[in-house]
Amino acid sequence: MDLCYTEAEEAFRDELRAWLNSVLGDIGPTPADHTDLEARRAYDTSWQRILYDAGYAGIHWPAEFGGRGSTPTEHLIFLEETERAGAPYVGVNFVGQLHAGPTLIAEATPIQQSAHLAPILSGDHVWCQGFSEPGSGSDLASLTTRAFDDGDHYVVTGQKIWTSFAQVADYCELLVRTDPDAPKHRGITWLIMPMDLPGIEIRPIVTALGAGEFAEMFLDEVRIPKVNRVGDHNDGWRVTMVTFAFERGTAFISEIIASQRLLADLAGVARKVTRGSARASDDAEIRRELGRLEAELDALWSLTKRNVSQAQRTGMVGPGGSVFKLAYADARKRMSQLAERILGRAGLAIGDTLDLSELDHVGERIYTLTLTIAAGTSEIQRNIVGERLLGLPKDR
Amino acid sequence: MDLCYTEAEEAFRDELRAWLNSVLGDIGPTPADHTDLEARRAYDTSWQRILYDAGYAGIHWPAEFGGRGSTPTEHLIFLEETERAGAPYVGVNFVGQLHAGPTLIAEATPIQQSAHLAPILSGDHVWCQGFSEPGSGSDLASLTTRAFDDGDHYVVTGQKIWTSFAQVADYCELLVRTDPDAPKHRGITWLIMPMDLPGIEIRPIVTALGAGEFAEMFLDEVRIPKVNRVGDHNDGWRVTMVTFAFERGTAFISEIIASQRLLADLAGVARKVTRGSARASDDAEIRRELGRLEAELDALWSLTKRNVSQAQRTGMVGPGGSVFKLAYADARKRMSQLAERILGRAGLAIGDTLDLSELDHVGERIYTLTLTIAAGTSEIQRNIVGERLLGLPKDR
Amino acid sequence: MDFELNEDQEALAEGVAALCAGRFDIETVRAMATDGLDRRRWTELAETGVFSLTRPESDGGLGMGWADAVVVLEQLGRALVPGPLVATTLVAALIGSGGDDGSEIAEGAAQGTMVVGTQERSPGRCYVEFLPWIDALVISDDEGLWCVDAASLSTAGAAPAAHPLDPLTPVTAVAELPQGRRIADADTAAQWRQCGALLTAALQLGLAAGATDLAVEYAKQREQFGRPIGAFQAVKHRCADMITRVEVLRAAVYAAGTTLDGNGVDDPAHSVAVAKVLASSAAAACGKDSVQVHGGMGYTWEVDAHLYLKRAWVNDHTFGDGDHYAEQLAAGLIGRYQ
Amino acid sequence: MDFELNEDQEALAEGVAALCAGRFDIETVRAMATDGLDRRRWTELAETGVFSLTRPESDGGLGMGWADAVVVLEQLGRALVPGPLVATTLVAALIGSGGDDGSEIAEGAAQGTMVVGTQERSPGRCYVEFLPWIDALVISDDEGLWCVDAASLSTAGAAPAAHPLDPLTPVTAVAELPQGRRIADADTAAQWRQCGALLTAALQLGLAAGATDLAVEYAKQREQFGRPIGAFQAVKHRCADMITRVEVLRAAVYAAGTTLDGNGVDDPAHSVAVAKVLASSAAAACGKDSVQVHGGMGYTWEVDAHLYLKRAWVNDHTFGDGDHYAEQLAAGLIGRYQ
Repeated sequence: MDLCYTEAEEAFRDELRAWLNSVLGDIGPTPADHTDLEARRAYDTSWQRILYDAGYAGIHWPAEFGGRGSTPTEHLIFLEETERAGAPYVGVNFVGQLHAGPTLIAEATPIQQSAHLAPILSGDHVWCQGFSEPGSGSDLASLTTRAFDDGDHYVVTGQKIWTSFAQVADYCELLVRTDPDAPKHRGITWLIMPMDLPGIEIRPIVTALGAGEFAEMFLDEVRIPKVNRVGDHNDGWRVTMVTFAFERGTAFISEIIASQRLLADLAGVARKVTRGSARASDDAEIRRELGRLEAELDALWSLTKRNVSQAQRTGMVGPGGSVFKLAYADARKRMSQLAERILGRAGLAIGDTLDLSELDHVGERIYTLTLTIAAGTSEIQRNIVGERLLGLPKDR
Repeated sequence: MDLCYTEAEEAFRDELRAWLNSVLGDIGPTPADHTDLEARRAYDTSWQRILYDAGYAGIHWPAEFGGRGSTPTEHLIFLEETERAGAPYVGVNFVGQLHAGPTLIAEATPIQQSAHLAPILSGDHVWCQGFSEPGSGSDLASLTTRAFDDGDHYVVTGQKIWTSFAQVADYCELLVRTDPDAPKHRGITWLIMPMDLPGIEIRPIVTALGAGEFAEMFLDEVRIPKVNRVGDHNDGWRVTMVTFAFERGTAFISEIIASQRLLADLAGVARKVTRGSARASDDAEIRRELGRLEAELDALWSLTKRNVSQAQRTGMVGPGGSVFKLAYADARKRMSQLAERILGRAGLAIGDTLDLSELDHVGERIYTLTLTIAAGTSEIQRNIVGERLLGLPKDR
Repeated sequence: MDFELNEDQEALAEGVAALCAGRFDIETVRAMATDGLDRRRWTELAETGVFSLTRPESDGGLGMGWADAVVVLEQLGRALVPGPLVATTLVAALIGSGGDDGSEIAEGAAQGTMVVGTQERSPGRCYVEFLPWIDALVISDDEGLWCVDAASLSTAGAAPAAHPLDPLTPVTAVAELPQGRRIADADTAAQWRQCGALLTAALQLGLAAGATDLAVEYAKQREQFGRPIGAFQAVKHRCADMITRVEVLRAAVYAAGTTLDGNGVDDPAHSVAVAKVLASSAAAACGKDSVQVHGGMGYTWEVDAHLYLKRAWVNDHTFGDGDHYAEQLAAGLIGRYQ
Repeated sequence: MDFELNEDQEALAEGVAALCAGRFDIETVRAMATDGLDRRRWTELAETGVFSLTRPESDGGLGMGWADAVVVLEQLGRALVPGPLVATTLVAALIGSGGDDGSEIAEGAAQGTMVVGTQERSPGRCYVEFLPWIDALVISDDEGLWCVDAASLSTAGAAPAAHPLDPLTPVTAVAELPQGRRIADADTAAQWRQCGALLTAALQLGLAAGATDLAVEYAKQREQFGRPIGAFQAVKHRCADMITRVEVLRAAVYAAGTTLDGNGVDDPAHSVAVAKVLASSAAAACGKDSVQVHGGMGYTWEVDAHLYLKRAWVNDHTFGDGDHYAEQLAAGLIGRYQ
């Protein structure tokens, strides 16, 4: 049990820090209009290109596929340092880097790999994800987007939802139903869909925070060549599950560091706000809640290191990811509740807290609603923890 | 919508207060040793006799059965005033007064009624309840205590649990399975079991609070005359449910008043305790939690009045009782948590808080564990509220 | 004692609910986020007596009680009707027609021709609600009530925030509130705050109930894993907790309403504090739970769950927040031992 | 970085778990509630090195780290082993054999011949834990550590409480703590408090884990409505929340252990505060949930759930409670802006 980093790990950190220090000055701020997805694509992919040129792209991808082949601990250091340095987020490159790319590495043919992996790493290709459907939220395997066999093509009709950055993506990792009569996990196929095919219509989704990167995708007889299939016909569910094996406990590292920054800022806000006759920072309830959240975030950072260490030893994380997500969502929601309390009537507008802070504590309050919903609701996470980690019987 | 009491109600209250004032001076304190059940029986039944002689016994029973036939509002006033005056609890008379008696009124034969109702009201007969079994906690209808038909007798074998005051009871309202092949609600029969029959063995249950009034009851070929059956053979489930119709929203009135007294006392304790460098009563977190609990108890008192008003209009309360119980259990548990916090290391023994209070805040902390378990767990209450009040589908 | 709604109150609730369903359907309400307050419909509200309900009969009002007003505000909250409902009701109720300074505004408020906002005075910059929608702003402080022309504030260079937390509650950052002209004394200002807290709690009750209804309906029809999600205990029990909060809050709000009408049993300040404490926690909690029950759809603009939640958040900080009233109740409790 | 247990630590954990299973089975443990501490088994604990683990090698100890101690205490907590485990470990670890005043006690503690309790000095009446079971009481205050003969306190007229909150933690109300003889300086006293908080957090981790295991096992075998209750989401999700608390707490406790050994990454005071804050909320919450999962059985003396909960309650108030450390963390956070 050792939280010290090895000399090699420290060297990696030093080198990375120095490099970040040298390049970040030249990176402009993120596009001011976050609804301008073209601008966001340009910004995010140019950062990806910079990473690529410096050898930091695909930090966790095997070297034979152009990645850096780093250990989970180095991956942790990379994410920690880039976040602390204020480097751009993975943004539009998220699906390519973290989902589609790893899946292609594990399951695609050499021809598919050589066509797609390098452009993902260099930021030339942007991917999106066509998994969720309006009717299949928590029950992903119940998806109904149909693909009919038409010789050397699949002809796909259906509707996808929550497809981030679909508007500016080049490819989509798409799940389709190829056998409606088979048990639901057995009739699904995984396809690479070029986004310029005819029959694809994209409509932005407006969320509780306003317009952003989410979209609905309507597919009307889209003809996808069969050479774009990854894995076997009807074997798409297994292919999808493979991606999860790539999880190294690193999924929330940027979020934890960002949360700690938010909490520290909130402590600063508490010093400026007067509640009743006292400063908020002199209020025992507010102080202790700040302290408890500090403790929880610190523990979650330790838990991340445990999950990463486990991945380093065994190659996988398992239901520890669900444990983390449950605790993280709870802490962040409580933090936004504390922010509401501290801000009081200064928290009545998104993006402006009457000069109390540069950070958007009000927008964060709305954003945290997604933490118990997106990427597996907390209800589903509790089922996973209960059934897979504790071995409790299924309820269905 | 009117919270004022009518003149008649105020007159009833005044008369009751005056009477309580005149009699309570002569009532000694409750028996010091709460494990001495004989002493508790003697104490509780003598109070019942005093009520009976003054015409306050069976406040909510119809006059034709010896009760006072009061309205739900008068019932509320009765419970409020007796609790505020510090009168004895219903204690050993609980089952007779509130469960068995009302069931006999609704379902028993005139002969059964004349044999049992008057002695219940006068405190001559004490009843206990033989419903729960070790294997059937939340799923009461799954009970397995068997009754075989033997001419003019039932022969009963099985085990009951949580039978309060079984050691000192004269009769037991007993549920037995008379048809194991019928659907579980259709093979149950309701019997009056005299507690002096051969074959009844009683073992005290020690709880997390130590020894008290709970017992297990082992029945080994107990011969119960068929004339003791209430309702039809195999119709005992319906008979049992009838009792619930007697609920007038008054179930927790004493508890609410007692809770308010505990909370007020706790506020007093907070003034005596120093935490860190400040008095607990100057600590914003403790103050606000006291305030929030004051609000919740006050609202629960209002909700009680709503439920009682509803019972007065419609004759029944419905799932409002479950709503109340959920909220009440939550408030009381949080109150015991607050007490723990305020007492700190003065809360390390049951029944003695280093002179900070006369009340037993530590014992209460343990007692509150039962509030989400006894008389229908909170899980079951949420099912009831979800299904009966909101109309959500059953999950089984 | 009969703590159920009486026949008149039931009719009142049904009437307001019907009005909302017909004239404040959700499409109409949502349109106001971009188009501003629909003055015509506001006047219709006034014509049915919503704002003159608690105005004394001697001033041309209906002279009804706070218990009745609470029933009305609950329905308006449930329907997400936007605008300064509480302030407009208050000015009509508390400022007489005796020709004093605020009488014209009060008269207009009752009739729906004046829309009136309010703000508690505090030093420095603050957000004022509904500024582009209102004619007059009533500022309350310890010395009394003060009235300011809304137009004068709007033209003082203050622009509404681009992204108000609740899209249906525009807010404008004002550098410093002007003194305004005095329209009522300190006693009336105290009454203003107390009745304001009560009516806000009633709105919160309606929001909590509306968010709960929305979630329950969704839980009945949305299917996952082959059955309605409301069959899963995780969802069912969340809904049960929601309605539990609503019912407890309703008891508190109704009790406070009758208490303000003088039931002779309870202390108005205490009852209002109880109601506002519970409203603060219940409305936002139900809003959040409603979002959660809806899953991904709950985070869309299209589903109303976020509107309930955001309105609840705004109202929590109107007429004193839950912490403020919890502190007040604690002071009473601890004071008994001082 | 490798934050999993190493092989030695795994062996240590298994060894202690096996010892507990064999010599501190629950019947044996429960018997101590009436019969008092079983001194023979306490000595067996000592013989396996539990109390000399962190004692310097130069003093005849094993010279291992706090990270190792944490692993041991977790197992002892999980097995509900009673007695002043933390104080006895601390005295052996922190008081050298150099012939100073406390050295005999420390030596005896390491070998299991002395059982040592502790108490933070505070004015007035206080409860002292384990007084009938111990030989010496170490009092900590800002000036140092002070030692008192336990017998002298027991004979001062103080009788153990008839009903201690935790039946396995006897408590005695002592009118006023004597000064005692000084056995260590202020720095050591500060270390005493810090390491004591850490080891208590480790015990709490074990209690939380034990309460969770008990609940999960029951949820698998207890059937209601025709299936194991663990199949119902209400129960399953409660168990999931329990293990979530345990895993987060474990990360914090292990991190604090390595930090006290000097990992060069984190600040010991901060890490210990984090662990104790989480321990305070997690252990009692898991205890309560374990009672609830067991239903009526959970409220019986016979089922162990209440023992986990009561011990957790006691430990929450040992070496500083959660509020104390939350306040300390907040001071650090707010201080950055001062």
